[in-house]
Order: sequence, then C-alpha cells, then structure tokens
Amino acid sequence: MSVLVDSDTRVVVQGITGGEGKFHAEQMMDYGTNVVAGAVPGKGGQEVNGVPVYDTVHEAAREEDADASVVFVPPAFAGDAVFEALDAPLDLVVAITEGIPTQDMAKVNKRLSEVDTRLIGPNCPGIITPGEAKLGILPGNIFESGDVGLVSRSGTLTYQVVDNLTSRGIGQTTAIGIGGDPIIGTDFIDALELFEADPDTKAVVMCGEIGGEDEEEAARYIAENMDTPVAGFIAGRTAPPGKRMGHAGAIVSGSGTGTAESKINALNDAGVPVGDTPNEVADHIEDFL
Amino acid sequence: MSVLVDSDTRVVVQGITGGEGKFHAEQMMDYGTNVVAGAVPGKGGQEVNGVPVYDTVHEAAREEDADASVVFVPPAFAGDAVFEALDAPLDLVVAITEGIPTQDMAKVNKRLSEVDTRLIGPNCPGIITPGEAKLGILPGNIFESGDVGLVSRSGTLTYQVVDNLTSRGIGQTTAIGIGGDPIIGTDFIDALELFEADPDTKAVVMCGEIGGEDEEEAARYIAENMDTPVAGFIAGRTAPPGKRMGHAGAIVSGSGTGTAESKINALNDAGVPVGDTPNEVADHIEDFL
Amino acid sequence: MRLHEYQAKSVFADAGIPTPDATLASSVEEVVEAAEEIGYPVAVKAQVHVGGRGKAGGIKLAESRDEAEEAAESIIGMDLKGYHVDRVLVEEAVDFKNELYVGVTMDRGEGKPVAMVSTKGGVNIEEVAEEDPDAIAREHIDPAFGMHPYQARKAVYDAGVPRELARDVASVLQTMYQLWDDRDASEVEINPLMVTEDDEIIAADAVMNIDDDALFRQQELAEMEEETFEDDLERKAGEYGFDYVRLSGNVGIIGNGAGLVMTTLDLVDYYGGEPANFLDIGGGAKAERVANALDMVFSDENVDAVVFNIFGGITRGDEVAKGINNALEQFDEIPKPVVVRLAGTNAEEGREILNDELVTVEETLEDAVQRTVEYSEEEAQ
Amino acid sequence: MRLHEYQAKSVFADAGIPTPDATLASSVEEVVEAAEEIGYPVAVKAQVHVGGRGKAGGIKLAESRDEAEEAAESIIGMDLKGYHVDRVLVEEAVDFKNELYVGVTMDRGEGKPVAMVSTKGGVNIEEVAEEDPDAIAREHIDPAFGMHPYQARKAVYDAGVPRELARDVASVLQTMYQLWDDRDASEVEINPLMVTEDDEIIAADAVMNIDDDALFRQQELAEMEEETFEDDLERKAGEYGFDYVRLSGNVGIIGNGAGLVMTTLDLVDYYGGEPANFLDIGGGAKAERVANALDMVFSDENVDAVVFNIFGGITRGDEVAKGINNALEQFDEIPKPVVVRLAGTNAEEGREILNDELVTVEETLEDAVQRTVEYSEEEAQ
Repeated sequence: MSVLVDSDTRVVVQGITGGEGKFHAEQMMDYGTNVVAGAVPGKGGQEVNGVPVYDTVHEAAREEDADASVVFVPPAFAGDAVFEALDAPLDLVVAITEGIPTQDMAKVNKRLSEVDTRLIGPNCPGIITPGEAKLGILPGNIFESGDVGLVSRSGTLTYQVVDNLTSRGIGQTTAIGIGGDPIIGTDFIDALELFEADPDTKAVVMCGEIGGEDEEEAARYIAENMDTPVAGFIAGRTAPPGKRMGHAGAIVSGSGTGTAESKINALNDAGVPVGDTPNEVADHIEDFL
Repeated sequence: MSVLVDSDTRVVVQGITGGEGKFHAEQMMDYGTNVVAGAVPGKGGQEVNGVPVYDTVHEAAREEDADASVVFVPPAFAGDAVFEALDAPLDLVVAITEGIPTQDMAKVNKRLSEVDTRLIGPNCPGIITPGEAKLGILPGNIFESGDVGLVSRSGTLTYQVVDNLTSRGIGQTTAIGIGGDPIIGTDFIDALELFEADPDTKAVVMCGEIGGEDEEEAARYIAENMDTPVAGFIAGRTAPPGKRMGHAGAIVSGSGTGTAESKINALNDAGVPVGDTPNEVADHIEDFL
Repeated sequence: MRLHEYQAKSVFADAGIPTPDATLASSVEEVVEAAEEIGYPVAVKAQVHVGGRGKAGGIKLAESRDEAEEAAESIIGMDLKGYHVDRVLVEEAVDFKNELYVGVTMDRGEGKPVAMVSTKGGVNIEEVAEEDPDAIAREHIDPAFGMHPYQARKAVYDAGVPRELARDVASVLQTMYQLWDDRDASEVEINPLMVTEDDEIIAADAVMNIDDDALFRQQELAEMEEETFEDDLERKAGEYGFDYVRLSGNVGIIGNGAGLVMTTLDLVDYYGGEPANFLDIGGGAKAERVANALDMVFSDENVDAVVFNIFGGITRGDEVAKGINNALEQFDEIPKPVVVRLAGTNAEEGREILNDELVTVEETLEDAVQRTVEYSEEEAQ
Repeated sequence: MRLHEYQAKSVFADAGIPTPDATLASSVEEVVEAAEEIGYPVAVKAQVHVGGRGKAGGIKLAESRDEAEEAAESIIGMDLKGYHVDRVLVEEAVDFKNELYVGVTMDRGEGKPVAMVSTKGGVNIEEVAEEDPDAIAREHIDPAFGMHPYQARKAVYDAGVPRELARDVASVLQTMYQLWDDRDASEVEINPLMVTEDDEIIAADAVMNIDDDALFRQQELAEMEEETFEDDLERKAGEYGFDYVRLSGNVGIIGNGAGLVMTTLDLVDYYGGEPANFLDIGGGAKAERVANALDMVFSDENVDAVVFNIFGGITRGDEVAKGINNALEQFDEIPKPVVVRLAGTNAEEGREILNDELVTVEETLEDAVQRTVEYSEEEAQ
C-alpha cells in the first residue's frame, strides 16, 4: 500500500510543453504514472507524448477526470498555477518549481486553509510510490517497493538516504519530498500522520534540515501520536547563523532558532534516533524492521 | 424566549464617543440593554454614560467579557470596525452605519465565511428582543414582548408593521432589521432559520423590498423547511427599473430581476400570504395565532 | 455615479486598454473638425446616460464631411429619452470581424464580484443572459485575493474566445478587474470589444459606474461628475442630501426611511393615485430638512397634493411638526394640499403641535394616503 | 537582497515615513560638507551590511567640524567585520526621549506576515524577544486581505505606545506593511523609531530586505543592488548562478542539491575536516557549470582539497564526469586534489569515464569525504 498516490492517480502536468515539463512528463509516464493531460494556456488542442493538452486545469480535470497535478511552471507564474489547480479543484497538487516568491506562497497558504486540496512543495522533488507512480522529478530507479515511509525537505539528500536503504534491500511505501522553502503545503506532521495511518508503513525516515521549527514540532507530534518508529537525519550541523544554505528555508536565524542541534535534541527527546550519516539512518531503520 | 439577544447579552458600542453612538448607547441602556463597554481608538480610559471606553474592541471584549457589538462608526471606517469586531472575536456584530462602500462589504462578507461571528446589517436599525435588550436604533416603546418574530430589510417600515401588530396586542419575540444594502451579513434565510428553531416564535413577519433575489430564495426556504407560518410584505411595487429607491440594495435591474411581482409570486407559491398594506400583514398574522 | 462613455474610455485607455481615436465635441463645427482630423468613417455618439442610444437615434455613422455635419446637427441638442444632448463623442469607426463582451460587476447573491466574457458582444448582454446563458462565461472573484491571472484566462477560454485572441482579451479583463477594484466601481463593461481583421482588439464602448458610497475616496472620478446633465429636481435633491427619484404621477410623497417611503408610494398606487416622486428625508430629520423636502415637492409642477409620512424612531414627531409648521407659515397660501401622518416617537406631541389650518392631519398611514389621493384627484380636475 | 540603510531610508521617506536629514558621503571632505550643511550634532554611519555597526566602531557622533572630520577618517576605509567601508551616511542626530521598534517580517511557522511593535526600541529586538517576549506586540496579517487599519492600531495599543503617539505610529506601521507587500520584502524594520521631546516620531535606522526570488518584479529595487560591497567569491557565485556560502575551513565542497551539500559539509566536519564553502550547482548541471564550480573552489586560496559529490536525479553522472574531465584537462597541473563521488542516474557510466589520473574516484559518500579530509590534512602541512 501507499499514501496519496498510486497507479490509479490521474495526473495533469502543468507546463507540459516546457522543456522540464515535457522531459519529466515522459519520465513519469515511463515509470508508469497515469499522466492523463497537460495544461498550458494557449496550447490547448496540442498533444505531448500522446497526452492531450488543455488551456486550463479546470478543462483538463473535467475532460480527463484528473485528480492530481504536477507543476513545472516558471517561478513568476507558478503561484498562479497552484491557485488554478487548487480551485479546479484537484485532490493533490505537487509543485516542483523552485524560486516562487515567498509572498505568493503566503497567499497560496491562505487558500490552502480554505480548500481540501493537498499541496506538496514547492521547491520539492515530488512524491513516489515505488512501482506505482511518481509525481515529480525523483529518479525512479533508486526506489523499491517496501515497508518504509520517507519524508524529506531535501531532494538529492532523499536520494542518498533511499540509496542507503534500497542497497540493503529495504524498500519504501511512499517517499514524499516536502520541499526546502520557508512556506510549504504538506509539512512533516502532515506526512507523518499519513504514514502512521498507513498499515503497510512499518517505519519512517524523516530528513530535516536547519531553519524554521518544523522538525521540533514534528518531534512533539511523534512523541504524542505515533506508534510507527521514526528515524531522523538533520542536515546543516555546520551551517553558520544568518547564511542561507541553498534552500530558501535553510537558514539559522540570528537569534539562534532553527539550529540542527535544537532539532536533533527535540527528535532524540521524542525517542527518534538521529543518524550522524545517511548510512546510520539506514542502520536505525534496519533495527526497527 | 428570543433569538440572538437577550438581557444577558454583553454589548460593546463601537463609536460610543460620537454623537449617534453616545445617544443610542444611552437609549439602549435605558431600554435595559447590558452595555458593558465602548470602543473608540484614542479614547481608551474615558467613560461615556458610566461605561468604560477602550481603544480596541479586543481590549473591550477581554476586559468586560463582551459578546456582541453595535457599530456606529462613520462609513469610511465602518468596514474596518466590523473586521475588528469579527476578529475580536465577538459572537454578534450589529452594524447600523449606512453608506459603507460595497467593496468593503464584499471583503467583510469573505471574512464572515471564515468566522463563527454573526453580522447583522449594515445599514439596518438593529435587533430587539422586547423587554430584554435592543442593539441598534429601533424605538423600543413600539415593541411588546410576544409570539411573533419579525425580519425586515427596512427600518421605518419595520416600525410601521410592528405598530400594526402591537396596537392589536400582538407582541414580538425578536425583531431583526437585516438592512437595505446589497451585501449584508444575516439574510432572510438566516433569520427565518432562527425563528423556526425558536419554540416561542409562533408566527413570522418577513418584510422584503425590491432588489436582489433574497426574497425568492427565502420563499424556497420557507416552502421546504418551515412549519412556523410566515406572512410577508414587499415594498416597491411601483418602483421603476434602474432607479435606486433609497436603499443601495433596492433597485430593480434593467433585466427585470428584483421586481416586487417576482417576490410576491414566489412567496405566494410558498404558501406565504403577502399583505397589500402593512395592516393586511397584521391581519394575516392574527389569522395564524 | 455613472461615467460618460468618453470619461470611461479615458480611464480605460489610461489603464492600457486600446480605445478608438476620439474627440469630444459640443458644436457642429467641432464635430466636423474632429471628423476631418480622425478621418472617415466616424461615429458621432451622444454623451448622455441613456441605454439604447443607437436605436433612439443618438449614434450616427458618417462617411463624409456632409454626413458628419448632418449627424452632428441631428444629435446635438436633441432630446434623448428625456436627456438633453449637449456633447457628442466623434470617434474613429473601427472595422471589425467580431464583437466580444467583457465586464465586471457585483454579484449580490454571492456577495462577490463576477467577471464576465462572451463572444456575443454588441448586443444587450442582459438579453443574451436570458436567451442563451451559456454564451456568457462567468468567473467569481474572491475580493480578498483579487482576480488571479488564471481566472481571467479561464473566463476567456470558457467563453470560447479564439485562442489567438485569448491572451489579449484576458489581459483586458485583468485590467478591468483592477480598475473595478481600485476605483470602487460597481460595474465596468466593454460592449462591444471589437476584434479587427488583424486580430487587434479595441473597446468600442465603455461603461463605468462608481459606487456613490465610495466617492469620498475616489476624488479624481468624483470630479468627473457633471451636474449639468441631470434632472433639475434630482440635482436639487442631491444638494439637499435627499434620496429622491422623480416619477410620472401627481402625488408628492415625503417620508423617512426607504422602505416606508416605497410603501407609501405603493399605497398611493393601491388607492388609485399616481406617485410623483420618492423622497426619503432620512433619519433624525430636523426642521430645516423638513422645509427643504417641502420645497422639493412644491417645486415639482406635476405635484397636485403631498403626503408627509413620518414614523419616528430617531426622528421625533414634535420636531417634524415644528419643521412643517415653520416651513408652511412662510407661505401666504399653501401651494398644494399637504396631508401629514405622524407615528412613533413623540407622535402625539407632534400631532398636537401641527397647525391644522395649514395641513390635514391623519392618524393612520392608510387614511393619510387615501386622503392625499382624494386631494390630488380634486386638484387635477 | 538587503538594502543599505540609506537606500531603505529613501524608500521609507518616499512612502511618507519621517526620516532624519541625511547625505551620503564617500570622502572626508564630503562628510564635513554634509555635516556643515545639516548642522551639528551629526551621526556618521558606515553603510555596510553588518549588524552591530555601533559597537564595532562603524557609527560615530560628531558635535563639531573637527569631530566630523575625525569620525570620517576613522570610518571611511575601515574594515568592519570583513566588509570594507566605502561610504557613510551623514545624518542629523535627533534628540529623543524614547525609542520604539516597528517591523514586519514573515512568520514561517504561521506562513503569514507578522507586524511587530515594541516600546523597547534601540536594542537588538531578538534579545528583547528572548528576555521579555511580552514587550513585543505581534499582529499576524492575512496576506489576502493585507493589514486592516485596526490591526495597526491594535499592535500599537497592545505594545503600550502612549496614546498621543498611537495614531502616528500606527500610520507608520501601516505604511511599512504596504511597503513589505508592494516591494516583496522579507523584512522591514525601524529600530529605533525615535520619539522626540515634541512627540514627533522619526526613523533613526531602517532595514529593508527583499525576497531574492521576487527581484524579477522589483526592478527599481533590484537596480539598487551594489555588487562592490560583496565578497569577491560570493559575487562570482552570483555570476555563475550558484548557491554559494564561504566558510572558514580548507575543504572545498561541490555538490548538487542543498540538503546533500549541507550533509557533505557535516560529514567533512564529522570526519575531522573543516568545510571551506557550501556550493550547490543545482539540478541538471551540464559540463560548463561543472567547470565553473571547480573554478570557484580553486579560486579560494584557503581550499586545500575538494570533494565533488553528485547524486544524479535529473543530473546525469556521465555528463558530470565529462565536465570534470574537460575542466581538469585544461590544467597542466591540478591545483588541488579532487575527490569525486558519483551516484544515481548514469553513475556507473560516469565513474567509468572519469579520468583517474586527474581525480580520485570513490563510490560512497563516506569514503569520498574521508579521503578528501585526508588530502586536506596532507596539503595543509
């Protein structure tokens, strides 16, 4: 089993006629994802990889009975694209785009509180249920179907950890890249809640990083609500305060909030072992299974 | 019994230091309304009629445990005053102010969908539960406690109808002036729902007027949901299309929507007798009781 | 407040919406001069607040200097549905292959603005709405967020606007919403939005109505208001601060509160009379307002009798009675019979004060209206 | 992007927020001239992006021409926490009885902006937040509606701002939110907002940070960016379009993806090395980007060894390998040892291509980092 996506998920690719959109639509389809439509204003009536393109997400959703979308739209227009998907409405929107202005995301965040749609991202690699479907840019070949749920703020770090798992024969139920921006849709707690409710997920990896207090809050959530064991990893132990480490959200503020130390302590206090290396995370998961 | 307000309702008067606010605060208190505070920015610490004034509604609500407010704030600032009361949050806000820009009210309307607070008005005479409390500018002396609920888009027309009732010895549970603007908080259906749920309300008077389609929708609601008998009155039978008859909301559009005829027909179809004169409305109510 | 076509077009043009070349003119000479400058064909369009100007002869096409002169002569100075035409807009006549409709208005039922697009432009959109509602794409706007760009696109695609025009029409719609929002409009509309052979779009007409209640913060637009075009009595009402609507009958009606005044009108009709006006003096009226109200209805030549119906809430009956006495005592002879009905706060005191040599006093609304209708019938004879 | 104080003040002043008389100066003569013009006392303030300028000697008060000269001489050209001071703001020194704090920033946890007011201005607000959190009034803003006027008032009253100042401070806060919103700011702050003896308020300092991701639509502000003030290597990273942070160690680090690069840094530290930098080449990197990245770390004199850690998702291992080979083949001698670790998409193909005369190839992240740390220790000796 899995959370959020599987081979039945009917996916619209927003921005399917762009370079990235086209490439990844093909990759997703190759992986088995049920891509049913593209949506690009002004390109309605075209086809990309045999998939029909519509001018609006509403039309794509209506005509193709889609329930999810993946957003590959340039940052200046991506906030609007997410609004369009939320209002279509779809059940799930995965925003890959990096560099959406924060104030655009604050407005999206407000709308999210008004609708039932779930947003993953932005600035994220997407979500994958190995062997069923991937919505995003994750390299399908490193994943394997199995018992471990994974949630991460980072893209390639996720691949690293997954590689450490898969190479030991530990597969995944679903892996969710929640993204590295300060304001995101699905957060750790949302993802952990899904995994806790999924009977097939026997253990969870949570990859955090410096910045914000989401990991601390997740730790509290785990302590209070989770039976499924969780192992953690926190990137950015050596990051100096005030410097943004790539991700817009990965910054230790001047006042000292958002440090790796605070997050690791919180997780440890919640009974979550935190690996010093990605490989150690796999050790902990192996112990759980 | 009554709906929405009674002698326990703890009322803040917004704009209590202005001419109208001060006058009506006194009138309300004379009637027995439990006015516990005033709120006027910059006037905190003063007293009006022995009532303490606070700079913000939040403070007034917190310090005096208020649950309702009446807004006597000039139209340019009244939208903001309503937002303040909604966010305090209070349970009930009664906006008397006439002439609030429609776009301000559209924004208020949006916020109303997000909160549990009930707004009555704007551009309304307020609400009264005879013998208990009045929030607004209605002349208390014409009302009498009794069995009839009343809801009306108009002020003085309400008094006319009440006078016709009271002079026959027919008293009222609660009378609600919902206001004459195109965008209002509590509408006919909201008020009818309250009266239907109130065991002491044995009959209801609904005074509508030209403009919009609220009366038609109310008629459908009555037909489908109400056991309590309703008698109606519709003002503006002789109004020509395209002319605003005083109230911002009282206008028959060029396309012919909002006519008195359409409303009267809808009410008749729903089994609601509509009086040709206010006195005939009282006749119908007398028949019900 | 309704802007004239030429005013609305200038607001739209300043916001970047394409509009035809045009010049405002108020004499035949000016029209010809403008037409020569713009080049033929031109349209000569009466600038009055009247719907259906074209059918009523207020819009004429001119292919030549002679025709321009002719058009100007027939339109300037004409009476268009009761409005005197002082000025015309002389405008480049645009060759078009298609006419669209775009507009933004307030949807009362939803309590939010709605943007509308249709490929059936150039005709009365309300007729389209009735006969073929699906021909109009509607998009409701959340007023807190404003119009998302995708909503403009969606409305345009839903309406079936050809794909090659979609971007431009969506951009016009977005601009119109922005104007609607920034300028406190109650309605903005371009009908028709013409599509030329070259797939250019251009606003051939323009409607912009501003929320009167918001004029205090729309100074620039408020200054565009042109009193000269209004009915004299309605202008006077504006000066006095009354809600006033002129009607065609002979029974003058004064009251406090819109609903009660409307009801009084309805009762006049019910008892066989014909209302001459709607006049709401509002709440808490003092003596001066009462006198002004009487002045208003007395100034209306059509009025044969007046009913003065006050239900006191904030308004005190004795104050009103004093005001009526004072106002009427200044006349050697009361110009038209006045029937007064006072109820509510201090009504009895008021009735006692009223000088019944000057006015007829009645206790109930029904009696007051009936008596006034009788007077009006007597006077009319 | 962070605006300099003088830039932020000019933006604030244009929006109507009172700021002191001030002139930008870049020489001692200009400082003296400005000071004479403004009148003593003046403050001479270094214009560099450094917190705690005052304590570090970057702000000096001058009561006379001599003192102004002295201040200018000591500040202009000084090194302030690593930044060279080219310019100073010469500013009227305001007499004050009180210092307030006002600011707007993004509350990540809530995902919405928060306005803050405190009567404890003039000190580091983060210290106030820790020691006396109740001294800061916070008001969250719904970004769809923007700041309601009542929210500005509420924040001001909640903070305990004296009633006679409340209206002015609320107005400044409202303006600051508007700027925050209109200009895509991530932070706006006035600390201190001085209160004079006459109860006038004036912005004695000004902070305005703009969201880099929104600079594309903030052209006017983007043009204020002054490259000259930045670290040379960080400027180069900007030109190359890398996410780059310079650190104090000697192990150069290149990787793809922020989380993975951070993890590589952490592992360098874990194995006893010291990271020299954070360098994320991003997704889908092609040969040129790889060469640019190597150029970056080779240009850093502190770097003794380099680890190149790529986990291919979009990025293909063979592309990266080719890029590394090409870049290194141009050197007669490789300037510093490079350890490469490739994983993910086409990693095996990549490893096969890599020229192991130029680089050391490792299969696992742990091995690659350990090897690099060893090299760095050897080289450092």
